[in-house]
Amino acid sequence: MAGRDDAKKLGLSDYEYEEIVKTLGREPNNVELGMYGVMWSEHCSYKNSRPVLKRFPTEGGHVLQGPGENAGIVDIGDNLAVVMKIESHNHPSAVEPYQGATTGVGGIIRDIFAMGARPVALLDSLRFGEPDDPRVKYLLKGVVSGIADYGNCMGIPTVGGEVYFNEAYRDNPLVNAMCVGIIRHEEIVRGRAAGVGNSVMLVGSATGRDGIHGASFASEELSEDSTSKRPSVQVGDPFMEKLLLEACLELRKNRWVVGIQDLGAAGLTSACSETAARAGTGIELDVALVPRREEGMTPYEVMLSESQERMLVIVEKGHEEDVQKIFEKWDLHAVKIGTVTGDGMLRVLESGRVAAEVPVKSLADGAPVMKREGRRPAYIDNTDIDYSRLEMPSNLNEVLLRLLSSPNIASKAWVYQQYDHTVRTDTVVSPGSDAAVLRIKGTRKGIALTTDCNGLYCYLDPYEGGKQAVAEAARNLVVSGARPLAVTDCLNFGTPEKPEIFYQFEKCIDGISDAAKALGTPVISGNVSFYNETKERAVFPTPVVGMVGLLEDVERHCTMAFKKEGDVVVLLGLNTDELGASEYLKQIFGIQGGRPPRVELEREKRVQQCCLKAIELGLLSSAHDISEGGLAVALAESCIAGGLGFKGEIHTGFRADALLFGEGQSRIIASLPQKNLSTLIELAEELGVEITVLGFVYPERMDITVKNDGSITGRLSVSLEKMTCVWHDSIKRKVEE
Amino acid sequence: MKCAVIVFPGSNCDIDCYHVWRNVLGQPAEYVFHKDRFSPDDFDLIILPGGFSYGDYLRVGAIARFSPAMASVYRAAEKGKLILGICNGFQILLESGLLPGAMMRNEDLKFHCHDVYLKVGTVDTPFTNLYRRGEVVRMPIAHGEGNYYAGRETIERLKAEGRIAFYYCDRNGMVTGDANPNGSLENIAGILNEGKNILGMMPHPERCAEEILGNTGGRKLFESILDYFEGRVKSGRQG
Amino acid sequence: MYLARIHVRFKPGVLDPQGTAIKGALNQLGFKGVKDVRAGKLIEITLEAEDREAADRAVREMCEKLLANPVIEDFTFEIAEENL
Amino acid sequence: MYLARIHVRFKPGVLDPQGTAIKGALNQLGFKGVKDVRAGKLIEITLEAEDREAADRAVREMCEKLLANPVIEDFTFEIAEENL
Ligand SMILES: Nc1ncnc2c1ncn2[C@@H]1O[C@H](COP(=O)(O)OP(=O)(O)O)[C@@H](O)[C@H]1O
Ligand SMILES: [Mg+2]
Repeated sequence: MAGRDDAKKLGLSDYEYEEIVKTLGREPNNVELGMYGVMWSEHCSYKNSRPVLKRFPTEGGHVLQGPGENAGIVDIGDNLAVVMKIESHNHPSAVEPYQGATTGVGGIIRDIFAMGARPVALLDSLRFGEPDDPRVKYLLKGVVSGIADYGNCMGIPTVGGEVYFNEAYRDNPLVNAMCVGIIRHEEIVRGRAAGVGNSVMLVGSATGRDGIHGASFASEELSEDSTSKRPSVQVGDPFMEKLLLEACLELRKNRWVVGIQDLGAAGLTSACSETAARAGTGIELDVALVPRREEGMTPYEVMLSESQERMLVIVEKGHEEDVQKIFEKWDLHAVKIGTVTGDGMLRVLESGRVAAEVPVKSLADGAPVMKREGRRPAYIDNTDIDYSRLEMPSNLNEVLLRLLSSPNIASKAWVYQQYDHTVRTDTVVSPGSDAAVLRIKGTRKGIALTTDCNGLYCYLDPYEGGKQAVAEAARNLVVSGARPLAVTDCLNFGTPEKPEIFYQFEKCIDGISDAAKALGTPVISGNVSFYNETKERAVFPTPVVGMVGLLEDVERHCTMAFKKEGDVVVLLGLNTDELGASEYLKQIFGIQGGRPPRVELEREKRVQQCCLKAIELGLLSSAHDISEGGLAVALAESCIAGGLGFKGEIHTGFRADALLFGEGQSRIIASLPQKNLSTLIELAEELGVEITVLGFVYPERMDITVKNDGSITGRLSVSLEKMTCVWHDSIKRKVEE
Repeated sequence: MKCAVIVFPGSNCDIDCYHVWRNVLGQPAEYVFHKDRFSPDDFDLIILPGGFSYGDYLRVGAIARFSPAMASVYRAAEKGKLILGICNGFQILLESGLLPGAMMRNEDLKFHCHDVYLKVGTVDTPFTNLYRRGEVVRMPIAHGEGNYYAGRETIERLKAEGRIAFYYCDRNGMVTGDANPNGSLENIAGILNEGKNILGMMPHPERCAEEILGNTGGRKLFESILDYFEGRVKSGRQG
Repeated sequence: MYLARIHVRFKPGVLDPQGTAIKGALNQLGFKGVKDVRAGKLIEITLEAEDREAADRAVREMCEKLLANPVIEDFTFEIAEENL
Repeated sequence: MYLARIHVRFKPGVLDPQGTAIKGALNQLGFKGVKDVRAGKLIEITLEAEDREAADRAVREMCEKLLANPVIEDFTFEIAEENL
């Protein structure tokens, strides 16, 4: 038997231990307690977050599968659907960046093909400390090559993502990976162990001792001795996963397949209890039947192992050999390890002797929910800045170049060129524009994909930050020509037991929810990662929003690159006097403060509608949303991407630096042939969207004059070559020197 | 013109090659699983696609060459059938000895995925006959090990016999060190066997054969193959 | 001058996909007697050092700091003196 | 049972980018005495064989056929008898 002290070592509280005893009507044994330990960890049970997650809008006309399965599914017409999910692998990556990242990618891919979908794209959302720190360089290089090696080998293009650098992530890098699949409606498979008497089979890799307690590890703060937790680190084998993928996709075509579930955190324990819980059944399995990589493994170890590249397959009785035949073709083994039962128990045998016997419901859904209270942190009310005391820089050209070389704005090519983003020959818009666009062969359709979140905004105002993440993601899709459809989210926060952290968490979720409702993009899947905290310091609240959008006609996509000299450049939306939380304040004045820019959802929606309509009508040559670095940086990015320049004059009532570098939301810059201008203006007026002509596409230089009431208040004049040069190599220089 | 795309465990450009031949060129194509054999007369073109056969463990392409399907490829090669190895397929051709030399890790040890410019080294082949000599073509690369190596003698022979199909170059066609993405000797991006019926190349022509992908630089390669074949059929020289 | 020969291996129990793939290939090639294959790294370093002990210390430190990943790998090494 | 320890190295004259990178990193870490680094492979095979000579023959064949690429690599190996 195992007692209270053992429970504590597994991260279970006294109260939770009592609950277990009550449920079982006896004291748990060591195996059972271990199973509870992982299943009731925050990572698996969402015990701290579940009540808050209920606030998300999760339904809408297009949703075929909301949260609760391995991944969410949204309909895109033509009997096709998109399957998507994002997941964190922060803790393992902090300890071993390469393997941490590979296994993170491996895990999210399995979630997608467990649903029966062929994965067609990966995205990665990354946060690190400042890149001049040697440890940060080590983490960044390891993480990027880990993602590359796994995704590239799988033949799934990594088409987008983000990289942000901030001191706040120094000890706790964030590594979030998103995978997207395409499926025909009738091919959808769910993770259910239905049908008493059906067979439970384990397929893929043999089971070893790796990663035991990985889930509990992900539910703790990192500490000095996290490095001694090293056995929790698993090694990924993308080759094995590629075979597993192909075999599972062959498998799904058969009617006798009842359910497929990947083995991730908490391994067999989680896969068995979740599939049985979803179907309202039980499972009896014998660990002696589980193929091992190591000798002498105990039932405890087999049930908790997090060995990668394994799946659980539930098939109708009598079809076990059919499964084996398919897996043999790919040189994989498929072994029947148990049976679906009707008694609602997860019964673990070892060569016939009962080693554990626990109700699946209590394992999968029974973790006592923690009602946490949030408390507004004091710092939030102390972020105001007296802008009048900030002196206007005398040389705005230098400011612009400084911003373009800031690692948060500079080209991320050093990262995404290590990822194969063209395999599968569907990538219509590669990384480097606002969103990636993929075609869907055999149709006229395309999908657009992006991930977004500004952690500093969320830190300074969690509600606005949450809203902004959704608004920006949607805007990135819209400027690419896609109608936003649905959200998957990865909520990265500190320790939820701290009321200030919990406040951030709740407010971010409220912000995401409100924006998702307003923009009509329900949340269909997601992941929570707490305890991103070290030595009393938490990461910025970072609720990463992954979003998918649909293009009915993929030929009508758009990119941010200026296309043609002489095109008119316009602004859709309103310039605002908002310098707070900007990259400008950080880079030039060393200030991370102020109020982050506010999103007015109604305006956001109108601006997006207008832009999307204009692209669909074929009016625009380019479109680009304004984000970090503001208007000037957005214009520079369109110049650099197109190898062209810009010349224009902008009138404003406020400071030139706020106009040029403020990060006011709901703004898009577009270029278009002169002849389309009047149509665009009519469209904008019809939709109630402000439109301003900024200037024209020119060769070779960017010249911007800012005027207030006729007098010049600011001037920018930089050559394309200079801008391109500082922007292009900045990250490479910082990381490789 | 019937094409076989060989599927090794870990191949991942198999569907892309199949797609181009079948849907873009409109010609018959079939997958051949690595465990299967075929007769040299079954196909007119054999594509060894890119990917990570056997996980690229040990050495890229090293394990794939022992598969049963490769035994059939050797026989087809002897009979003069056209064989095209792209990326991992090129690496397999080197390991199997159908082409000379070896592939090493990229000089900077990083995977490279981006467009490169290629200078067409010879147009006197079934694979390049529609290009102009010296023509500059843009194509994507995506590899971690494309650093071609061979002994001096081999290189000299390749040059003398016009067997270097593509060189990495800059946008103006200059074959420079800066234009070399991986450290490949002499900027070599693709080579032919003596009979010029086998081409191995690192860049991916199948990824740039359609308008919607923003680049059709690779399409001519497939059209050259078809053109060559149809010319031979017409003149009755087939087989 | 010293020549250090360093072996870096996965720790016991850590998955070695490369070794598994090589074993599969060898078996397929007809080498039936092959029971197990482990793939590791061989790193050979020529270095100058005061004496053998200093060389030993330096190489150990290199292994710990850079050459082996202590999370999943072990290392061993031997040092020979070279006359150049 | 025999244990074969195989070393695969680049041939002299073949550039070794990985070795060069390791050398650069070591120098940067302050190991000034490092003159040269060569990176190679260590492959350890446990095999059954009639006798030592048979094991030797088998391993040599494995190296020639699969484990080393003669265009760029050399191999050496040693074999120990294992009692299990
Ligand atoms: N980690 C990454 N992986 C892949 N692509 C990335 C990554 N980071 C940035 N990118 C790409 O670089 C481009 C610019 O990124 P970002 O500055 O975050 O854009 P935005 O501000 O429009 O969201 C995008 O196309 C993005 O997909
Ligand atoms: Mg953008």
